[in-house]
Amino acid sequence: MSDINNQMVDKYRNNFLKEVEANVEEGDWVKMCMQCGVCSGSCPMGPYWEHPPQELFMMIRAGKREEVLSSSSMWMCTSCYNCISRCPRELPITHIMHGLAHYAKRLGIAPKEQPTLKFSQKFWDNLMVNGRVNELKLGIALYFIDGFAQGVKNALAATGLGLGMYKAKRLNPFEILGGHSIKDKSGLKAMIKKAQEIEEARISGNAK
Amino acid sequence: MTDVVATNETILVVGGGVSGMTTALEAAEAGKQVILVEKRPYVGGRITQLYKYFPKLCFPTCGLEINQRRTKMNTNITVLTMAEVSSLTGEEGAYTATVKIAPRYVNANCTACGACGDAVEAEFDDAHNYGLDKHKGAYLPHRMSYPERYVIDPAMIGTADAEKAKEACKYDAIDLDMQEETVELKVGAVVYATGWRPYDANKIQPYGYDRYDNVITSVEFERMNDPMGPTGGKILRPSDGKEAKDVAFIQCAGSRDRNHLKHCSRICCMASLKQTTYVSDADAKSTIYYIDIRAIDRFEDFYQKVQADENVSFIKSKVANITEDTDGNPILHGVDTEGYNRYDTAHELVVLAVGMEPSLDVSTLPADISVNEHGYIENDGSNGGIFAAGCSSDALDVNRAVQSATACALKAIQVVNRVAGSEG
Amino acid sequence: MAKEYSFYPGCSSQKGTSGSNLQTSINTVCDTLDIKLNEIPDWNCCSASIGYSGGGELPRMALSARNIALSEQNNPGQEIVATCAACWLATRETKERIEGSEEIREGTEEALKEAHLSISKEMPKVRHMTEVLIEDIGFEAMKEKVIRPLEGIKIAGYVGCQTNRPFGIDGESFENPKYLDSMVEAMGAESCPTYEKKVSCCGGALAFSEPEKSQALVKGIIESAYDNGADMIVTPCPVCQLNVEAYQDNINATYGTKFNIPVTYYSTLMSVAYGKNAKESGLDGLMIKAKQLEAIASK
Amino acid sequence: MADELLMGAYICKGCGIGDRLDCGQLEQTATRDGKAKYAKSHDFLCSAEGVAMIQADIDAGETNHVIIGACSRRAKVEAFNFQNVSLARANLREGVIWIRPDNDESNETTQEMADDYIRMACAESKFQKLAVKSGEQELNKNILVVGGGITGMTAAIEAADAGYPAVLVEKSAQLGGVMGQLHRRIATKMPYTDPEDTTVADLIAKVEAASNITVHLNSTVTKTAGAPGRFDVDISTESGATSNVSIGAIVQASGMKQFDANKLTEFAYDKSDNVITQLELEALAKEADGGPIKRKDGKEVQSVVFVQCAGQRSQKEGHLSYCSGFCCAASIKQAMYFKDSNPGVDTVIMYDDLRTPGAGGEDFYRSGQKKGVIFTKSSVSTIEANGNDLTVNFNDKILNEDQSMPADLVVLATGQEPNSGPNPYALDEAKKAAEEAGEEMPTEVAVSVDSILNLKYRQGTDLPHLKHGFTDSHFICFPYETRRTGIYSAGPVRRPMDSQQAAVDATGAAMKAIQEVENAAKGAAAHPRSGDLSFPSFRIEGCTQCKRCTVECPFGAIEEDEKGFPSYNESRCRRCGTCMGACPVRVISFENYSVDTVGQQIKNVDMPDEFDEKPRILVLACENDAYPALDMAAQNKLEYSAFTRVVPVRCLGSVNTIWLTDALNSGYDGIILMGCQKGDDYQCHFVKGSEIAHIRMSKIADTLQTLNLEEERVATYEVAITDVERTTQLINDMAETVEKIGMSPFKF
Repeated sequence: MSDINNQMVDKYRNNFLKEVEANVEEGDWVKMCMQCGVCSGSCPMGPYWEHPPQELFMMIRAGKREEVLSSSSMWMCTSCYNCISRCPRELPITHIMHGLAHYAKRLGIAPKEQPTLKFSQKFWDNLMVNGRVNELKLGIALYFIDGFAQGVKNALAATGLGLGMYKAKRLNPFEILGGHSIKDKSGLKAMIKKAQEIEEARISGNAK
Repeated sequence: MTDVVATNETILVVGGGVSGMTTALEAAEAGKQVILVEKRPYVGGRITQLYKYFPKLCFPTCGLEINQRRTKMNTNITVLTMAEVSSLTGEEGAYTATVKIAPRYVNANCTACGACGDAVEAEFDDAHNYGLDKHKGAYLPHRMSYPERYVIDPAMIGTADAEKAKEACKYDAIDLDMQEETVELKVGAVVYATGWRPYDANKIQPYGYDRYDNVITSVEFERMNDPMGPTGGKILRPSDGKEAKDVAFIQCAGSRDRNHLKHCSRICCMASLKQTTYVSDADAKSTIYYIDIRAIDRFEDFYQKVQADENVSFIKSKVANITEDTDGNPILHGVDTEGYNRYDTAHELVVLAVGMEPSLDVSTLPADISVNEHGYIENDGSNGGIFAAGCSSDALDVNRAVQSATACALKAIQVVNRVAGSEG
Repeated sequence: MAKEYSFYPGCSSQKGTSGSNLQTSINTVCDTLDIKLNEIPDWNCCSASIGYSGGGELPRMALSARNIALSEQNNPGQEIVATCAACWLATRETKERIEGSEEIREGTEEALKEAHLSISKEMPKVRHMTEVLIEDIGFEAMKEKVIRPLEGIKIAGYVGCQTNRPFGIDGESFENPKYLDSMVEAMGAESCPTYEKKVSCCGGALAFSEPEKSQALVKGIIESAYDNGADMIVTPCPVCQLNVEAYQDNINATYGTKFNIPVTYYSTLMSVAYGKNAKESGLDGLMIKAKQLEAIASK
Repeated sequence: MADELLMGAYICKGCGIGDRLDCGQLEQTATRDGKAKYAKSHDFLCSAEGVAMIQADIDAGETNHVIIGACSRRAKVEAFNFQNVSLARANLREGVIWIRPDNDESNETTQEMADDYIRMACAESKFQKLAVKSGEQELNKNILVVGGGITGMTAAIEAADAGYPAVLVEKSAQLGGVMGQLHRRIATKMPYTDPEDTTVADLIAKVEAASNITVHLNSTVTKTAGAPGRFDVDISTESGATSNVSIGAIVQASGMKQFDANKLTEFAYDKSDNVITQLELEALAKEADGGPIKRKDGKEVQSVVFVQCAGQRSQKEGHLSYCSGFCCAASIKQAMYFKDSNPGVDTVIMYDDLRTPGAGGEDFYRSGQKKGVIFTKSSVSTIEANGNDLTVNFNDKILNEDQSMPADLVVLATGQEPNSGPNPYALDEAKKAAEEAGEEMPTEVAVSVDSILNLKYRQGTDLPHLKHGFTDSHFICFPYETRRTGIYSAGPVRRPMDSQQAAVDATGAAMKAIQEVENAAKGAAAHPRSGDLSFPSFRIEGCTQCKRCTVECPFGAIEEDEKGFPSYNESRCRRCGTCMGACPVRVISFENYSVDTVGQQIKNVDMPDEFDEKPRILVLACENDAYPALDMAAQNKLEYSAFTRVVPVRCLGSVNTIWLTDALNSGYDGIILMGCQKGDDYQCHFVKGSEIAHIRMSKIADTLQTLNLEEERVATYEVAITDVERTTQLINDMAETVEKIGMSPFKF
């Protein structure tokens, strides 16, 4: 476990709700849930959630820190915003799910093999290179996400798709040689770096 | 021409539902002059559309009969139906109310013999039954309508049908040239008893009231169960007229919801508990989907009685959305939050326990009246000689509405007594 | 006089990418309706509500803020328009979150400084292309330009998630929006008003990481389109388009279905109806050919 | 009004009456059989002109007893409303032509029906006297308010503001009651986000400032005699000093007491100082006055758990089965005490259903959440106390698992019990219960509480209870109608309620009190026969002192004088006539409603002989529910037997068995009594009338035997106003029964 994680544990003792409110995107909304369950019932990925949003909120209040942060549930979010549009209490549930996922990842206690975690990370890394997403590189990276052998399988399984998209001029093999990119990469990187520093400072500040 | 005698010692009651009637009667029976203004062609308001009251399961028309008799016999009360207050100005002890009276096209000669109704062909959606059936173009809104006088639907005017009605009346009761009137009333105190309307279920999109025939509202369900109602008291599915044997109730349909009414409408829990007894009486099953069952005080006894009925089950869940299967059964999707159980359950009929929305038109009030964000008038002592009774002041059940209305009668009496005192 | 907008195309619109054919048809539609899109120079990816593992709240805000800043700098006074649901959502959400919280604004502005950029107090409105068409052009005007009505084609209007929630089109319901059907009808085709999957999620965000789960959702979407007698599916969203079109073989393999239904963009329909040829309409960009449209386009 | 009896009959030909009936013959019937001085027909009697015709006759002294043969007595009431004459109405429209088919074979019996109704109306009119103001008493505007809490003070202030002097009696040494012990109260105004001032101080100031409010502290009511308008009340101090006041009407605001938490052993209330009730927390909060709240041992509370429904909503022995309604909001308010002084304090509310109904309630709930109060849907099993440390063991109903949580302080939401006096009918109810349970009859019941009103009423010292000791009215639409006229209870003695509701309730009760003193001064009845001037009197020479009237009066209106004769109290009386029905020697009657006004109607029905095959079925129908139901049946053109003769009665309780005996003796073939629902959910507007009638009728079997008539000839039913089809069905069933068992042999 990372130091920051240990520091957080020490700092917030049994009060996980306070930790979430201070450190998780839109976390201060968690307390407003009235356990109606409309979010849980509205999620298209519903059946795949070990703990649906409203239950996660209750677990947070009940101080079930490990169970929540190491859960793969919030990684099930497809960002369809059904929950947000239906929530009678105005909770930005989608964002809280993203926030919990990010926070768990940041503390290093998110489930390592969570596929969406990996994809999400790859996506971010990919866009950080050129400022725009390079679909082919992203794609290839994904195929090898689970190691080479699985990667080959994945690749083969999807060649049909790749071919189809190539024919449809919607997949450009020359992308691999660079492809789309923004001009002011350095500016973008500096900007992101700064944003990360500010966030970092806030959260590690909270940790103390 | 309607002529009404009113002075600064007169109390104006706006709205003739159970609250308005109560305020008017209690004040009148204490010797005060009262003018009761009602928008509908008859008094009684929403209780005339209820089949039974919770928790006694007694009949609203029973109390209505008494109140109507009290009204008929009391010469201190002037009742104006089909009338609305369009503006109110002035101050405590000296208000001027402008009242618009819509034409009924039937005058006081009417004996309610029914000849005009028999004579006409045209039919219109019956508002009293929430459009679940139709009434004739010349009609008595309901069996106990008071004033016991027919009404000609405005859409009839200028038609041959209307002429038929006129010819059929032996008593010159039908006056097709009747025009809207405006009367100005000088009054000392005003009690708003404008009541409530059911929240528009079309706005609750996830439940598809606008898309699925077998998703209805609690107020429609209430009419359905009245033997004098559109289905003769049978619980019939709008889609195919089959008797529903498996009915779901969805609580907080439009209440406690930032997308709709933020407030709790108070009555819906008890209303649904009551309506499960209709379902059980028809040897059918009920399921109530709820967030919290708010059966406060002695209502709890009734809740426990219903819980003991094995035909009724409870699921703690705000239903996420409704779809429809090929047989027209609404399928409810959601999660039972007591231990996380997912459900996708088909029912034969779904009743939305729709919330209470105040029907008060704030624009008719003087500017300085305190109205809260939910649209209710607050009796906070800052409203001069204007008071709110019943559901213009809060979401209330009948019993509490009547208490509030009785209290308002006294507040109004205090005002006119002060006027009387100052006028010596 | 053309209506001008500051245009945020987004990654998937680029040449040789999954949504490139959307761009093609959008261009022809805009020509026809005299809409001028001024691309935001050097725009960057918005991280499409999936970058959250790596990117925290503020970095993600900064990404979209940069695009807004560039738009303000280069296309002053112009509303920002996006064709991609994710791009639109991320950008509009950023604008509203920044306007809603001083803390976020300060952090974002500080970060933007590093890229020598800034945003103003009142940032430009961020709109979706369909919003522009419906609100600024209107169905009547869209209809007037129709040269080849898409007669005899029944089309299921699949709105998807992010075009519809949490913002959507004013006056439209989140559960049953009708505007896409109206567009279909405006182009002379037949709509499927009872298409109950029109706003259910295709799981696009998880297409790569949770393919089975995502494809299970797609299956339902296509099935219901067939049940409603649709010849093809139309969508405003590039993620939906790719996800619903591309995996039909896999789904057939998994579920033994025989899906082979074209999935196109509203702009493709419009281009064809406006008399453009297959190429200009981006029809060549489809993996599952929309033969009926091709037939009309080649008249 | 002249003493001479001048009966004028008016027959209306409108609404098809003229087409269906021979009105000439009806006129003859009225004059020949009914002995009317004259009879007139009119095409449209309720028209201005028709009414003017009648008024002219009245003014000309032609008539003082008006008989109207037209529509139901429920229709055209305003038109046929003549002053200073007695009025009888024959129901020819709803009662005859609308419930009979229009064809040749039925025309004869339909006409006979109408003729009988004319005869009956004439008979009724003949024996009616005009009810006039008794002038028994003067206007007495004094309102007695018992209880000096927020309810009592509000009632006193509101009455006084309307110009009715209030006498306020408070048992303790100061005003304020339970609310006086609170730190703050639940939000009552927008935006409903924070606790508010209790307003007790303002109310006390108002009471003290009011010139027409007299306050008696350390005092109780030791005697209440008399009746509305002339209550004779003793107010005594602890020291025994007694003052006597004359009172018009009474508001009982005796309030609530807290449920005894010692019964909750599982929650360690008896073991730990740190397990306290809501009321005890108020004391701590008052002490802290916005600062950090400290518990008894001086420790600043860092974590507090609120246990909702403690001893409530529970079927356990000694627990309250009801919900006190206010506790959810009260706990939210109290959690705010902690959060407002220090947001760091952990506050958890353990609830089953979070009950904050109404417009403001949900705002207050949300505000609590915003302030960081945690809500856990759970059931608390036990609370362990180890020294000062507490552990709350509970089942989290959402996470569906047993958990436990440490707390510095636990607050039990124990709810409220009414401060009502002894239930006058406790013994009767205990007997009834025992009977139903098949147990042996109790001879007495233990009384654990002192009387609050000390009524010198034959039927007990205090207001009857409804349920759980609350004195609430049974009626949903008439919440203030208690069974003791002129005495209105308000506040939590009536029903569990919060202070805002209590204040509204107090104002309503004051309204009713004021109304009652005005009515008493007029000699007019209170609800439901509001304004009725008629009043029961009795022939002392006939009275056997059997006491039935004094026992059976649902309103405890009748006392016994020193000689043992009944003594009536006009302003306590609700004019239901139950006493009249009870009297075995028939000496009790009202001016316009008596053994004769009904009995003579029955007698004056034309009775065809046995071989005519024209049976007669008498229906005695409650005018409040059964009679309207029959009218509506007529509106719906439902048919029932032409041999039916319906007589409306004020209440089935007013039915004297002599009417039945006479009817049977004079040859009626069947009798139906239609009253309202009795029992726990009774709908009888006179509470006991219908029930008493049913008991009386259970004994009619003997009468039938002695006459050796079949039992089926008399049937008693509970009928609701909605039983439109059923009422006609019941009549037609009786018609069939009569056809089956044959005509009565008692026709001469």
